[in-house]
Amino acid sequence: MIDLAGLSPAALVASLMVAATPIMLAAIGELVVEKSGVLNLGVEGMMIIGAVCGFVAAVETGSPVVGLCAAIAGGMLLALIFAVLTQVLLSNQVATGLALTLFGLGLAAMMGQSYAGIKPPPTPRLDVPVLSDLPGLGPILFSHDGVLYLSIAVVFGVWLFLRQSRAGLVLRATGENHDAAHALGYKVVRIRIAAILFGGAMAGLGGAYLSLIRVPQWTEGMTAGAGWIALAIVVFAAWKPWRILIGAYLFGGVTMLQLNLQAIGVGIGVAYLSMAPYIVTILVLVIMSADRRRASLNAPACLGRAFHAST
Amino acid sequence: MLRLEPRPEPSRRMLALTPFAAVLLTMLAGGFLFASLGTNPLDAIRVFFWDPLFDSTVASYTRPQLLVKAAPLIIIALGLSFGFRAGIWNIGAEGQFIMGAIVGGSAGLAVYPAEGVWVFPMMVAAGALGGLLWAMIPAILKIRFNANEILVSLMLVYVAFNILAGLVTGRLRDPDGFNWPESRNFQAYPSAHNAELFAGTGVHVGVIVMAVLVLLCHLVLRNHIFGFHVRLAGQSRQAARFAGINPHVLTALCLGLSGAFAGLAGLFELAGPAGKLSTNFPLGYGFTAIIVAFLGRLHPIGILLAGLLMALTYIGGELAQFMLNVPAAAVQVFQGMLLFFLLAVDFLVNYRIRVRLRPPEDTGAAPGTETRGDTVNGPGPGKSGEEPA
Amino acid sequence: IADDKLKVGFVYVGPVGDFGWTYEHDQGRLAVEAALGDKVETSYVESVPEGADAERVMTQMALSGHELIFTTSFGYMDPTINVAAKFPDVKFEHATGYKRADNVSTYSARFYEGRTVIGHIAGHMTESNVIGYIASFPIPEVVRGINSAYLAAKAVNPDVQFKIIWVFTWFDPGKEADAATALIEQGADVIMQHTDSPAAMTIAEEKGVYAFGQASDMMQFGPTARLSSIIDDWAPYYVARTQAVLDGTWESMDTWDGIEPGMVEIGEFSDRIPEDVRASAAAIRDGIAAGTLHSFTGPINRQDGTPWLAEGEIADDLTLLTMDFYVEGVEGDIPN
Amino acid sequence: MTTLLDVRGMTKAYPGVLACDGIAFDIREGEIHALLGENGAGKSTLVKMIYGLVRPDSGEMRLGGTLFAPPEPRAALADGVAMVFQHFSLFEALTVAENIALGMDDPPNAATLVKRIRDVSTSYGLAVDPDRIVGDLSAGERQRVEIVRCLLQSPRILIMDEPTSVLTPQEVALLFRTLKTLAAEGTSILYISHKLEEIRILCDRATILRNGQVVATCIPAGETARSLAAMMVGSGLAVPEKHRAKPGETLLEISGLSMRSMSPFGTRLKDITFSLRAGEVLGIAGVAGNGQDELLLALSGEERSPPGTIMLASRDVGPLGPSARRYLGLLAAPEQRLGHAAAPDMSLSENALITAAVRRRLVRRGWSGLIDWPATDRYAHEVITAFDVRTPGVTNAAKSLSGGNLQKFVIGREILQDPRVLVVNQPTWGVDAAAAAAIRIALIELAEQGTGVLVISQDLDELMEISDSFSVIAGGRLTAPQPTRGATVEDIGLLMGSTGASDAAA
Ligand SMILES: Nc1ncnc2c1ncn2[C@@H]1O[C@H](COP(=O)(O)OP(=O)(O)OP(=O)(O)O)[C@@H](O)[C@H]1O
Ligand SMILES: Nc1ncnc2c1ncn2[C@@H]1O[C@H](COP(=O)(O)OP(=O)(O)OP(=O)(O)O)[C@@H](O)[C@H]1O
Ligand SMILES: [Mg+2]
Ligand SMILES: [Mg+2]
Repeated sequence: MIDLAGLSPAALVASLMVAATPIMLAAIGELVVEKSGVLNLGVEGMMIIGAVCGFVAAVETGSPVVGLCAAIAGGMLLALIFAVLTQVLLSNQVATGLALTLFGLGLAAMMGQSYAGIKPPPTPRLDVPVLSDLPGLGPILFSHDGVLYLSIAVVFGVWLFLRQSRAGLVLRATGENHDAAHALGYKVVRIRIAAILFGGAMAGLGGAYLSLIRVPQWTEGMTAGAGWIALAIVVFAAWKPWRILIGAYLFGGVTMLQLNLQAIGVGIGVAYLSMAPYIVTILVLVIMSADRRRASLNAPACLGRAFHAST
Repeated sequence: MLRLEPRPEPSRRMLALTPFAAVLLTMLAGGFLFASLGTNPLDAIRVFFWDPLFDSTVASYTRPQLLVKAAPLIIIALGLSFGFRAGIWNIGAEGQFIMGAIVGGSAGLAVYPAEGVWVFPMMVAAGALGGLLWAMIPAILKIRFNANEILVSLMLVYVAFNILAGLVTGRLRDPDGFNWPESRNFQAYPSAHNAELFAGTGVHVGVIVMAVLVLLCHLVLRNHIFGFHVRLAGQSRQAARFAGINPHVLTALCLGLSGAFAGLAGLFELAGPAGKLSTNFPLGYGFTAIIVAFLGRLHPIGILLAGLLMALTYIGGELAQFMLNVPAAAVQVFQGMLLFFLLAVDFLVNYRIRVRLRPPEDTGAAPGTETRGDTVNGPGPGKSGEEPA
Repeated sequence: IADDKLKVGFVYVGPVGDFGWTYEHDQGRLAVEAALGDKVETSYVESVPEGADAERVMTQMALSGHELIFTTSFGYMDPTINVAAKFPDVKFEHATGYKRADNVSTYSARFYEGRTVIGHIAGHMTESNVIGYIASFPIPEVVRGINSAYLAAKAVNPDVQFKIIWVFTWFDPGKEADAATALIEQGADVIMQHTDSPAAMTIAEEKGVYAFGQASDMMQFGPTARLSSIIDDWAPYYVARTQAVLDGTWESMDTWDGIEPGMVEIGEFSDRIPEDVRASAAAIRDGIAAGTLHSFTGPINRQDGTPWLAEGEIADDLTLLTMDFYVEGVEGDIPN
Repeated sequence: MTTLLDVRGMTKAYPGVLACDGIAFDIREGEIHALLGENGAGKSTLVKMIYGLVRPDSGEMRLGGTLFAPPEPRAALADGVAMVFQHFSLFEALTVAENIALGMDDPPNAATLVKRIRDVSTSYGLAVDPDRIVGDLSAGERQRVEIVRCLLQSPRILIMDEPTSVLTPQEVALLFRTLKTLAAEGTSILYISHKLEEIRILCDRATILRNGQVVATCIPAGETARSLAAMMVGSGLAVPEKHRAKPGETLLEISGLSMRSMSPFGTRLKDITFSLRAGEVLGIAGVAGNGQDELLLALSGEERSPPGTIMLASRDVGPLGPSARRYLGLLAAPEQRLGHAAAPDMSLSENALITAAVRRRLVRRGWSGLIDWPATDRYAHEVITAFDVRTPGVTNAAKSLSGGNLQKFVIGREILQDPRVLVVNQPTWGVDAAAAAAIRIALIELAEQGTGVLVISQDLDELMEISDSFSVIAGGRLTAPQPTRGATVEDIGLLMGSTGASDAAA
């Protein structure tokens, strides 16, 4: 009755990687932000701004690379608003993040008004003659676009940065105890602003991946909640870069599997299949958090707390 | 050079002045925005802030509609404010709102077409219960497994939405509705209908309940031991434990309360203004209410005012769209600006700006000294301790 | 405010930039402005949620002097009826609903007629015999579309199989793209959709399979993938109804038009369709327009094998309007 | 000896207080210089200015003859000024090596750093393991980390703000040896402490502050603790009179109490057994982090304990929570004033409500649960008056009080509830001499009225002064109580060292 043989793991993996890349980029950015002790709930807003900036710039210049750069700049600009409000004017981070999302969605819609229905210049894909056609590994490893490989490199880079570099150590220390970091002479506010900007850049890039590569078009509201998923994945990953990769691919995988199962005709209720990714996220989270010690050790202790140096 | 200096006490004057300053700044910045779109800025400002309240043709209708639009936001925000003060982060009020509507609505449909004065109260109770139970999921997972409630409650919004989608295409589908994925319309079921109380205003029981809840929450926060415990827990988990507060019970109470309030709002909205369940029922009230809660500085009266201000921008935004041909996106940008300005000027309540001639260095407190504008637990409001009379 | 222009209001469920449903309605609005010039003044509110907000927007429009209001989503049905009751002098036009009043007309399009035409093309063009179908919500209109497309495809290709993914959204480009990808992975080489964004078309173009434009032509999103399209064209209807108000001849009525008056338009056939198929598809289109063909002509059984339409019998509108079953041969269940 | 640091006219005003008012003093090369003063005298503010954390309003400093005005701690560090903070500035989730690297301007690579940490820690006898997570360390170990962090910078001046309040006598002795070695090598040390005996032993000179001004400079070795205290306070000091009342019936009986800690870095309590009689003051000595906090939590009810392990007047209170225990008369005052015993941003009234709600009936009984604010204000006022808490009024926030005053409020809040048993942890930690004396007197008086008082403290002089008997807690185990009379500080110190303090100090 059900033909599970119709599922091709290789194709599934290749497509889930594409589906997961926007969330993965946004999530790795947010991870750095949260590691510095800041909670930015405005990921969705920064993503959609990235999507529209990337699209507009790519269309205007005809170059997808310029588009991606513009997306990064757009995401950073929006993040800068958040940074000024929360780090300089000490506004509440949760509320500011939500407002950022609202603002970003509106601004993106305005910017993109005359760009609906246009096709962006195509982003070239890696197509290694022999390797790309390898059964199984070919489509997974060798036939994607550059940004997808970049996203994996960013995860690796962030891991290396946080673990090995001094700047990464300082960033973690800031998220851990901002008062102590300040007492040791580190510029807490500047470090956090830099982290927030990086988060904005990655969210913007993730958004542009959506509008330029995954669904090459601009339509209002096209991020459709991806930013929220990215936030969830940061917690899911217990603030560890590698787990961001696993979490994003898992989420993308469950989504793609759900759609594939429907196409095969597996008779589970569609509504239940559609909620599967969210329930799986909750379950994994529960299993991970049950070990109180490990989970609590990893969350940045100053997450979401305002810092003001009194003199 | 400018420098922020903490005030010994939150400034009452700024508490009152900052919202006006924010609105003024928004008018200025919004003016530029609308001018760039080719709309007369003065017209735009008038349509946003003046016409919904005073325009001769629409205001008699839009004034009460402000209350109707604000009621669910305020009810949800009131519930959330307890948890937020205690450092319990329910981000999933939207899901609880949906589940309140589902459970309350199902209760009504289960007895359809029975008529009786008991039907609506029963639905209200079921709605609150639905929201409460949905909020107990993150509560129990947090208590039992230490699972982060921000994430769980957020994920449950999507689950609730899918349940709603499943139900309106299935069990709750209106048998007389040509197979459209919608429930029966409660407006056509007199005993279950949350009808308007004053003809032509749209004001329904939910608005009255909202007003009562504002006062009740105010009283509880100020004079009731529960409100005190909530504030204490927000300041310091350890001190709360020392005071004899069981953190698990507090988590359950705060999440349960916010869930029940959200469920209540969902039911009032369903049985009244919305009329029926469909996949279009959720409008993001649960998320907007979070902003309302913070704009209101987690204080019941503040939340009331913030909710009304939000409603004003929605209604003004609609007027601006068809009176001035402003696109919806511009309205959203304008709303976002208002929120930013409100958040931006808020620091003046707790800090004063000092002008210094000598360039100040970024120096400051030792690790032991308190950092102002800071809560002990989690992402938090800077002013959880404040309690304006 | 007091001028003699007729104020016509439009309430939209999505953004005009969605390039689908709302976009086409707004094209209709612009056509009214173009056709009737300074006799009318149009305005619109976009992204209005169905329910209480819609009711408020309509009331505000009525209060501010609009005399004709188009409410362009099924979910506006009850709000429209409620507001119409309060403003007997204002005329309302509600799209896709079934409740009318003295000052409320309803109108809808027989999109399923268009799906018969593109189903016919799809049946011919598929080589894998697998056609992917991205469905939004299990409402009668979508089920009807699946059935009519399937019947037409089956008629020309007995081996054809439909794979259907329900995405439970009208508009989520990412999800629609994922669904298209999954369908292609499952062997579909022709994609049909009943969702509003051009995402599936873009994916089809990229993966080298065929697709059809939905609501608007979508040519620019899939210059090679696009075979044809079903285009909503509300312009003639909107112009006519506005004219009727100007003339004082407006009456409440129910309109369910298809290909014939042009409410459903079949986009230009692509060159990639063989000559003979183009001809047969055109014949079907013209037959439907002429009334000599009907998408649902017996014998047709329901999915479970029970007879629905006898030989030569034509489906009645009520069954079509409430359709909640697949016809024989479609696999899977309608979710509920 | 030549002058290394010369401070002239340092002034710093905070809203409402002149924390430092034209302070002038100097530190010589290789000198251990004490800074003395009551709580709030301005000691911390002064040293923060030297370290570049706080900007002076006016005044100038010269370091080795050249003008010295560090705009930030990095600049001070670069000029050879290092500081160990009153409250640790460590990152709990990071390793010792990472913490140390963070405190260095230009840390070497990981391997070299570990080696240098090992070198410094062996040459000064400061055992630290570079790979351990700081959160796992005891207070004494944490302090060693801070000191090693400073030493790796080869500072010319080392500032220590109340370093010994968390150490055992052995650790103090070790620290003193280290400091003396450093001084002999030419490093100057600026040393802040409220423990006057220590200062007499350790320091070459002392500068005494009162209300932000220098009131005296002296050679501590030539003074008595009393005379030093008198200089600080500006008048004589009351000395607690130990009572000799006969203990009454047994009030609190702990038997076989074993519990695991709820905090990941805590100590497990093992088979704690003792009893406390009416009118008795029982002291529990021990190095920080050996189960004191856990014991207090177990007694206060914040952690429930197994049935039958805690009996209050023959009634099993193990399964009861804090409020129920308070109702029965078992009261507690934890060590951490801000954030545990008191909520920083809440008013003193609200803080009074935290523990007094039950016994003083500040919440209306029955279902209403409404707070009787007038009665609460009255109670807070009563505490302020009875314990001479210096504050403008009951609406002031707890954090606006100085450490000593807040401590008096916290202890007073419990004492005025007329407890049957009172448990206090570190009642005079970081509190100046006058306030500490007041608190000790109040505890003794309480016992004289028939209350059983359990004092957990690391300050052995304090225990000798007020307790009738004492036991030692180490590694979560408690020794059998023995009479204080006849015992010496050295005896207790040896006991602390022998019974397992070794595993904390490893
Ligand atoms: N950041 C600050 N803002 C406002 N006032 C402050 C600040 N830091 C210290 N003060 C005030 O300055 C005065 C001196 O404080 P300081 O910390 O120097 O005292 P201290 O001698 O170190 O006291 P303790 O013995 O309690 O450590 C006190 O009255 C204190 O309230
Ligand atoms: N930002 C601040 N604003 C107002 N007063 C402050 C501030 N920071 C510190 N103080 C006050 O300065 C005084 C001394 O501060 P310090 O950092 O030396 O801690 P402390 O209270 O002395 O701690 P402990 O009593 O534990 O030694 C205290 O009275 C404290 O309340
Ligand atoms: Mg101090
Ligand atoms: Mg002190």
